[in-house]
Amino acid sequence: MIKYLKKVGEAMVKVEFLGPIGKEPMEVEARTLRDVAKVLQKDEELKKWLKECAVAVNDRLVQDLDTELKDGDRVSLLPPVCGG
Amino acid sequence: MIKYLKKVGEAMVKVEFLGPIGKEPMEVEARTLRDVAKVLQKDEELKKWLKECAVAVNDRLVQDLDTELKDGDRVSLLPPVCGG
Amino acid sequence: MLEIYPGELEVDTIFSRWRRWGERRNYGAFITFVGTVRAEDGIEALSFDLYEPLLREWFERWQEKAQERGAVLRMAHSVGNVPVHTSSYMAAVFSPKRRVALELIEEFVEDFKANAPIWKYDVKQGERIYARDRSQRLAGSGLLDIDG
Amino acid sequence: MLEIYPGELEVDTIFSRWRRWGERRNYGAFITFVGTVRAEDGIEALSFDLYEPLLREWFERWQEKAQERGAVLRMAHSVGNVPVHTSSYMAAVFSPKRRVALELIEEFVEDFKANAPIWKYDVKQGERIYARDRSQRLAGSGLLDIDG
Repeated sequence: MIKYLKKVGEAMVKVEFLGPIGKEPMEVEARTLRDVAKVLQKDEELKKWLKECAVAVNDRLVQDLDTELKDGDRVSLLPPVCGG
Repeated sequence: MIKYLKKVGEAMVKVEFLGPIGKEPMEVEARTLRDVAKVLQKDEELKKWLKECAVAVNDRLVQDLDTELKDGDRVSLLPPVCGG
Repeated sequence: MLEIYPGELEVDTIFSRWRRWGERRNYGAFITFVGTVRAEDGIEALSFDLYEPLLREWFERWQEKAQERGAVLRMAHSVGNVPVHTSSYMAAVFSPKRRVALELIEEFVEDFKANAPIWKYDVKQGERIYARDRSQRLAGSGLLDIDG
Repeated sequence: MLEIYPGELEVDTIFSRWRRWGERRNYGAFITFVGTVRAEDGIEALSFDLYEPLLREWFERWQEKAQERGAVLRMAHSVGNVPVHTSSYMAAVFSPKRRVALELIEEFVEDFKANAPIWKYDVKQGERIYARDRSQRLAGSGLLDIDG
């Protein structure tokens, strides 16, 4: 139960892994994207993807680790693309 | 009859007028393209076209007035183009 | 103006529909790009995932750029498996005159390759293999690699 | 690879035939340009004359250039009257990859406009009026104007 209790000032965000990453979405407590990064770094399977993934918050690409997050935000990891 | 008798060294060439010029082909006696030019200059109706026409001899564009001509050569006048 | 289809595109049908749409609107130039799956490296098919919300946003930004130049863009893309010698991608530009159409088709297709959120897989013996080597990183990639 | 038709082009039919031709030959990129007659200046149609021997030579030189880059060109053009909202010109490039195809379609269509021996007329009330203002002089124009 404790994992669903947020710390003060933290938001519960959903992290989703697009395309070939092939991992189920997870819920993460975070104030900013930096907090999300800290959590994902701990996952050995994800580490290799972090180097090459772009990041979108609520379907907008972001480039700042200090991007603030609020409850219900959706963080998406986008691996290298190749359409056509 | 006399116009079909060639002078020594001269060739009988056919001059054709493409696209919008709308003039029947003519036969001209000429050693070089310069001779053709002299004949065509005399035609008031053609004078305005000469300024803007390119010239092909036997379906190859030429850019030299001293291009030599031989019997049966075909000289074509090509007005400005606009395909498509 | 962005169409997404499961499996290979019915190229002739899409082309004809687009063409008739543009003809009635008095566009003088209509350019289409068709991307077809080549038989190479022993693949049976290519396969695609795409992220539709971001793809639509990317496309709409391009549509606005095109409109500023009096032109209109259209695009169709496959999701899932697309067998060799069939097509997975079509793009089109309509414009009053040729110049804008020729410029836009190039800019649009190149940016598509670099920035459209689509992932490609080779299909060999029924297995989907991510085409990492042919893929390009999006802007800001590596942001979360705070360890690196 | 150069097709000449009286009157307007049957665009869908030509497109489909070209597409199937390229598909079987494992080209990954197929770009078409379609030029359609716009309703403007009160014209009923455009009309075209062309000089086929020189047009074929011009086209064959382009075909050789394309071949050096692994690509193939196709083209269709009308002679005679082509009503508004129908098409008079189609060009296509097939190539293994997109880059060459995007470059070639632009170079080919631009050179076509400047150098293909084709003459255009506006058709108004059944009368053919040479489109002198929109036409371009070929290389060496004025050669015979020795008086000027």
